[in-house]
Amino acid sequence: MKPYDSKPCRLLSAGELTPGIFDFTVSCPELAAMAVPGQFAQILVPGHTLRRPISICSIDKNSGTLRFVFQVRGAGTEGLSKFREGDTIELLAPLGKGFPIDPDKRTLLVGGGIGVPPLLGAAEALGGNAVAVLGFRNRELVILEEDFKSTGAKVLVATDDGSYGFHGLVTELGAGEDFQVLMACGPGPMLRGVKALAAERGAQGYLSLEQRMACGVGACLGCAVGLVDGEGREYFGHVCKDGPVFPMDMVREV
Amino acid sequence: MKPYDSKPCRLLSAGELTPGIFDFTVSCPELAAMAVPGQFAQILVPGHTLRRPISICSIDKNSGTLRFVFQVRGAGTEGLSKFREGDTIELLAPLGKGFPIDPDKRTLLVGGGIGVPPLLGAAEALGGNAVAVLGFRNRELVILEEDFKSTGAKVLVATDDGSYGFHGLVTELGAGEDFQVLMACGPGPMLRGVKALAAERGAQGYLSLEQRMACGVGACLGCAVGLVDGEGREYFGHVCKDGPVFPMDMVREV
Amino acid sequence: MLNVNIAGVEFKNPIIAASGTFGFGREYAEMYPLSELGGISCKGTTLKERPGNPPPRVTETPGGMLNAVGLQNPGVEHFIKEDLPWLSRQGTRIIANVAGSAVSDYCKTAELLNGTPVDMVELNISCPNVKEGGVQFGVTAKGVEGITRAVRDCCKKPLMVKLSPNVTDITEMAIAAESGGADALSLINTLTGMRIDINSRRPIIRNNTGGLSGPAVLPVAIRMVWQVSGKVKLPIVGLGGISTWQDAVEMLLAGASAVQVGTAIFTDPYAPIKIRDGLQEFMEKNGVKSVSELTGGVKPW
Amino acid sequence: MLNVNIAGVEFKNPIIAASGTFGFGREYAEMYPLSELGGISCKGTTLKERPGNPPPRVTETPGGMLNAVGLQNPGVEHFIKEDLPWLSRQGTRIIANVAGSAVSDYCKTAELLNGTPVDMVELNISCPNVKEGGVQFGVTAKGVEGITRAVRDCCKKPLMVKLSPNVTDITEMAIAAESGGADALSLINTLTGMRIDINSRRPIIRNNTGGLSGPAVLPVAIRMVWQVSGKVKLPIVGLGGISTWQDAVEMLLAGASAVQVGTAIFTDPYAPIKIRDGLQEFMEKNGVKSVSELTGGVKPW
Ligand SMILES: Cc1cc2nc3c(=O)[nH]c(=O)nc-3n(C[C@H](O)[C@H](O)[C@H](O)COP(=O)(O)OP(=O)(O)OC[C@H]3O[C@@H](n4cnc5c(N)ncnc54)[C@H](O)[C@@H]3O)c2cc1C
Ligand SMILES: Cc1cc2nc3c(=O)[nH]c(=O)nc-3n(C[C@H](O)[C@H](O)[C@H](O)COP(=O)(O)OP(=O)(O)OC[C@H]3O[C@@H](n4cnc5c(N)ncnc54)[C@H](O)[C@@H]3O)c2cc1C
Ligand SMILES: Cc1cc2nc3c(=O)[nH]c(=O)nc-3n(C[C@H](O)[C@H](O)[C@H](O)COP(=O)(O)O)c2cc1C
Ligand SMILES: Cc1cc2nc3c(=O)[nH]c(=O)nc-3n(C[C@H](O)[C@H](O)[C@H](O)COP(=O)(O)O)c2cc1C
Ligand code: FES
Ligand code: FES
Repeated sequence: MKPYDSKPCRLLSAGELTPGIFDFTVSCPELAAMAVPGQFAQILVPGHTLRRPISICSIDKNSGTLRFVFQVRGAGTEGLSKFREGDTIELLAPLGKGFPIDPDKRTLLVGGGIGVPPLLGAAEALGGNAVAVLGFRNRELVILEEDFKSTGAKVLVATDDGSYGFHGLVTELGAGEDFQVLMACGPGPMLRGVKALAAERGAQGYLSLEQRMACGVGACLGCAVGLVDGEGREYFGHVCKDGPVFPMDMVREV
Repeated sequence: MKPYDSKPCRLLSAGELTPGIFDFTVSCPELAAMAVPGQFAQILVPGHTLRRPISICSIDKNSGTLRFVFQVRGAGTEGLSKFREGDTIELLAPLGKGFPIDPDKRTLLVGGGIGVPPLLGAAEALGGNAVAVLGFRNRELVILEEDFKSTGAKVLVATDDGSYGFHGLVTELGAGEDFQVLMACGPGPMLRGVKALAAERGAQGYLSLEQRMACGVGACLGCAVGLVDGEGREYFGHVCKDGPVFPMDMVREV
Repeated sequence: MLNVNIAGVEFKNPIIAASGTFGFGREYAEMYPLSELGGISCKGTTLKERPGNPPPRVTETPGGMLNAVGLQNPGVEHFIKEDLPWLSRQGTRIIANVAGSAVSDYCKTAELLNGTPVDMVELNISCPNVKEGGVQFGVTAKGVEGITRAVRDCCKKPLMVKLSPNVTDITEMAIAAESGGADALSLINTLTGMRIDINSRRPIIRNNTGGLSGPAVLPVAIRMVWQVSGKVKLPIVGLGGISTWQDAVEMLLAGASAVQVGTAIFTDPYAPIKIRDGLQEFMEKNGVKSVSELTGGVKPW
Repeated sequence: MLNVNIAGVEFKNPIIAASGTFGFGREYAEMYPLSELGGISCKGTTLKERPGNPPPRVTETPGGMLNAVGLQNPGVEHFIKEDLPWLSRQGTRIIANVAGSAVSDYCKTAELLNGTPVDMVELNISCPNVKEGGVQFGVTAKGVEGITRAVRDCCKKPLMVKLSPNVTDITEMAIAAESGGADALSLINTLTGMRIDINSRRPIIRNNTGGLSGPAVLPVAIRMVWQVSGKVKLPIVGLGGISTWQDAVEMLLAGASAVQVGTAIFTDPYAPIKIRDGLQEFMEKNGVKSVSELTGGVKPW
């Protein structure tokens, strides 16, 4: 079986979670069958030369669907948001290395803003043995809280302005929890914070990174990321193939 | 009042007359108010740098609508055909010089293939004092026959293969009619034929021409056409501004 | 706050219609007053009338278009008599775009413009669509310097030299124009391109090749303006593929003092106005008090 | 009927993956057998390993993209040991794309390839994204001829020289490569371009400038191939912006004997296969018996 493929897929539902954040469910049984949490898809946006990388938010192998939650940031995601239920959407998926799920280990999932969706699939796969700490700028931007809850995970929400949940940083909130593994996705400063937190606790840490991409499969060497190997040698790895999820010790800077 | 303008307009209905030939009715009261038969619109196709020129097929000033009938020829018209009822479509219209309508003069309208639609507006304006001779490749491609009939015009149809109506050329069919003015739109060989016919009868002849366009308003000098002025001096005029309808004696070659 | 000064000429805003895409302004003046624009660069004008190339002269390309109009124009005297009186009442800056086949033509044309209300002369030494459209002067440093100096000597108006992108090193041409006495530079003109009709096997453009313009060329234009702005002191008018206000901001940051908008007008006749409004809003939001604060503001890595 | 012969190398079809867009084939081989392609031009390879440029290395532009990967590659010996054995079993022609900073690097790299299953060497003297990526050899006739001759002397494989479009006169470079002993030419490499993030005021590409590729450049590529094909006898592999089979037919008509497909693969990984199939269907419908009947078939006005 091909480990990934490019296929036209039917968009089963298209909604808007909060203004500018869209929620798509796509029918693609072959691709869903191969997918693991933390992987991503390269989605074709008509009229655009480069596809846009969007993380797989949730995988339903039974119904053969993948869910994507994305935010409009520029012309590409804007074009993507124009798709409607029933439209055909071209996906190259599943791509990259996802989260190494071990349901026996208590796992802290730390997400910030649009970094929250990729963690939902991990929460599902962890089957309850997870604490999800989700941070947003304010109450209006909170997404997926109920979805995380229904995975059985413990869910804590923080907002920057205190308008909902804990007033402060996800790292502060996460510091109060017990965990053996930490998985995080979000903006750079948050990742630096969780890296420190995991190091402090001696927990294994995994960070999901982003970079501008062209091919999405490892052929163009476009999505470079500074890594360090076991011997401390620095080199450029590639987010699309070596990641997007990296053991935090490999990452030179976030 | 502006003689033409670019406006987003609502597409009231979008149908397919025969495979590959589309029929759009667009709501644009200000533009319809200014339009005369034989003029055209520059229609924006998303993702394309150049607009596509499409003739106004029919004008309804009361309901404030314009009708367009176009054939898919390449990527631009293909894109246009994807619009659906209710969509917004950007029109720059009405452009160019239309047919000089004189309802007191018996007028022969000669159309070939996708050259037929622009004549419908002329038939309407001539209020019955017209003979419309419409040529198509075969029966399947016949369009707008009923529309022409309901203008009160006499309608004759020819097909190249004889599968419908007269078996032969529109010029042969037109030669059997009485007329003082001739107006034609269609492929080059047909236009040469009607030019000869009109000359033979001493009738005033008007030809609607096509050329690749950029601006559509006369600014870029892109849509050159070889013309001859009163003194026999040859020069390049412009289809979008000096035409698309030209007195046949001005046209150097068709 | 939008006003800019280029070589002593005050433009009320930095959005100028590009030569050849706006005629002499009459057609678009039917839609909005030309006074909305900072200026207009008129259709390329030669000493004598030119018939232009046979059609087809234009075709679309991915993200852009080709043109080979071939400098069809009624000649400079007609321009001065028939277009300029009207144009000079429209409340916008008038740039005369001058082309020719010999240095003496350029000079004579420029001389005829000396006593007119034209605000600036743009030397078109980069038209790729006529055998003798001036591009022969535009692709060597010696050629650029020579013609710039010659026209400088006979031209009393501020002189802007329009550079061709079809060169190995655009900065050489820019430096040459500066040495020749140019007051400003505009870049880029079109990149030479070609399309072929695969059924007829004929080049789509009757001239075989044409000039590529439109969004497709934006990155090349930004790069060239950036390179040139690092090498000359002259003010630069940047153009090539600008179709949104964001593109215009990019061009200013790359080093331009004003921008021209061409092909985008065909996609949307109101593009220059929308670009102006978008730029103004961007400046207000970001506390940018004058366009010159943007000029050259890029922070290279 | 799709087979073509270029400088003695038989390709089963004229569709070749372009260097740098297809790695060493492994990633796309997960989706379709590489034997579907006429050949693949491997990622630019240098004598020693290169780390490449820091990110961001790619960004989209209207109708295209910029890249400044900076020739990240594991070095030619790694290529020969780790990639070539696998590649040579895939049933497709292998073109090694060779870059370097000094003539001697190019020569040593080519020499190391002499005894290998590589079918052809593509001399990359046109990479605009590293200070010493060879482009210094690619923009003067003397440079092109010199490096071609030097590598010709030490290279036992058919030698294809890949030309840069960032020059005033591409035909000069083509003639120089021919004089230097090239067996074939490939063109075009990328046009240098730039984009700027208007919020951070930083160039989007960390290298400041990058190479423009994709549909946007197609007209420039077609024009250059057409110009070059009129001036040299060498077979030409045409590339730059080909994304549909129609584009490929155009490129062949312009004078190419085969085509390379690059950026289009990012838009659609199956693009090379769709282009091949479309070409075949077009040939069948039009009674074209061999690709060489299309090569140079344009009828200029
Ligand atoms: C592996 C991966 C997974 C991702 N998953 C998601 C997701 O699940 N949901 C979601 O909303 N977004 C996700 N992104 C980010 C998303 O790809 C970008 O927001 C999108 O490509 C921007 O495209 P645009 O044309 O809308 O914006 P542009 O106009 O291209 O850029 C707008 C802004 O987005 C940033 N940006 C552009 N391209 C990328 C990119 N490839 N990665 C990160 N930032 C970028 C730019 O720096 C810029 O500030 C992911 C990115 C990667 C690499
Ligand atoms: C004043 C005017 C009025 C027109 N009215 C109609 C109309 O009412 N209905 C209709 O179906 N078509 C009409 N056309 C033709 C229509 O504009 C073209 O078919 C269309 O622009 C082709 O665009 P494309 O992208 O689909 O095809 P392309 O891929 O661009 O070209 C496909 C074919 O169409 C021809 N073509 C391209 N552009 C033009 C053009 N501007 N004019 C003529 N042929 C062209 C080409 O030679 C080519 O063979 C009119 C053209 C003009 C100039
Ligand atoms: C149809 C057309 C005609 C042009 N004529 C001229 C001209 O006469 N003189 C000139 O200097 N540039 C001419 N140009 C070039 C433009 O002024 C401009 O340099 C180029 O199109 C790039 O800008 P754009 O991408 O915004 O159009 C012409 C361009 C087009 C598209
Ligand atoms: C990401 C990327 C990397 C490239 N790397 C190389 C390279 O290593 N060697 C080379 O000769 N060309 C390289 N190129 C240029 C392409 O081979 C090709 O010449 C160019 O992209 C134009 O073709 P296209 O528009 O089909 O992509 C690269 C292009 C891209 C987009
Ligand atoms: S995007 Fe091409 S290697 Fe990652
Ligand atoms: S299309 Fe511009 S002048 Fe006619």
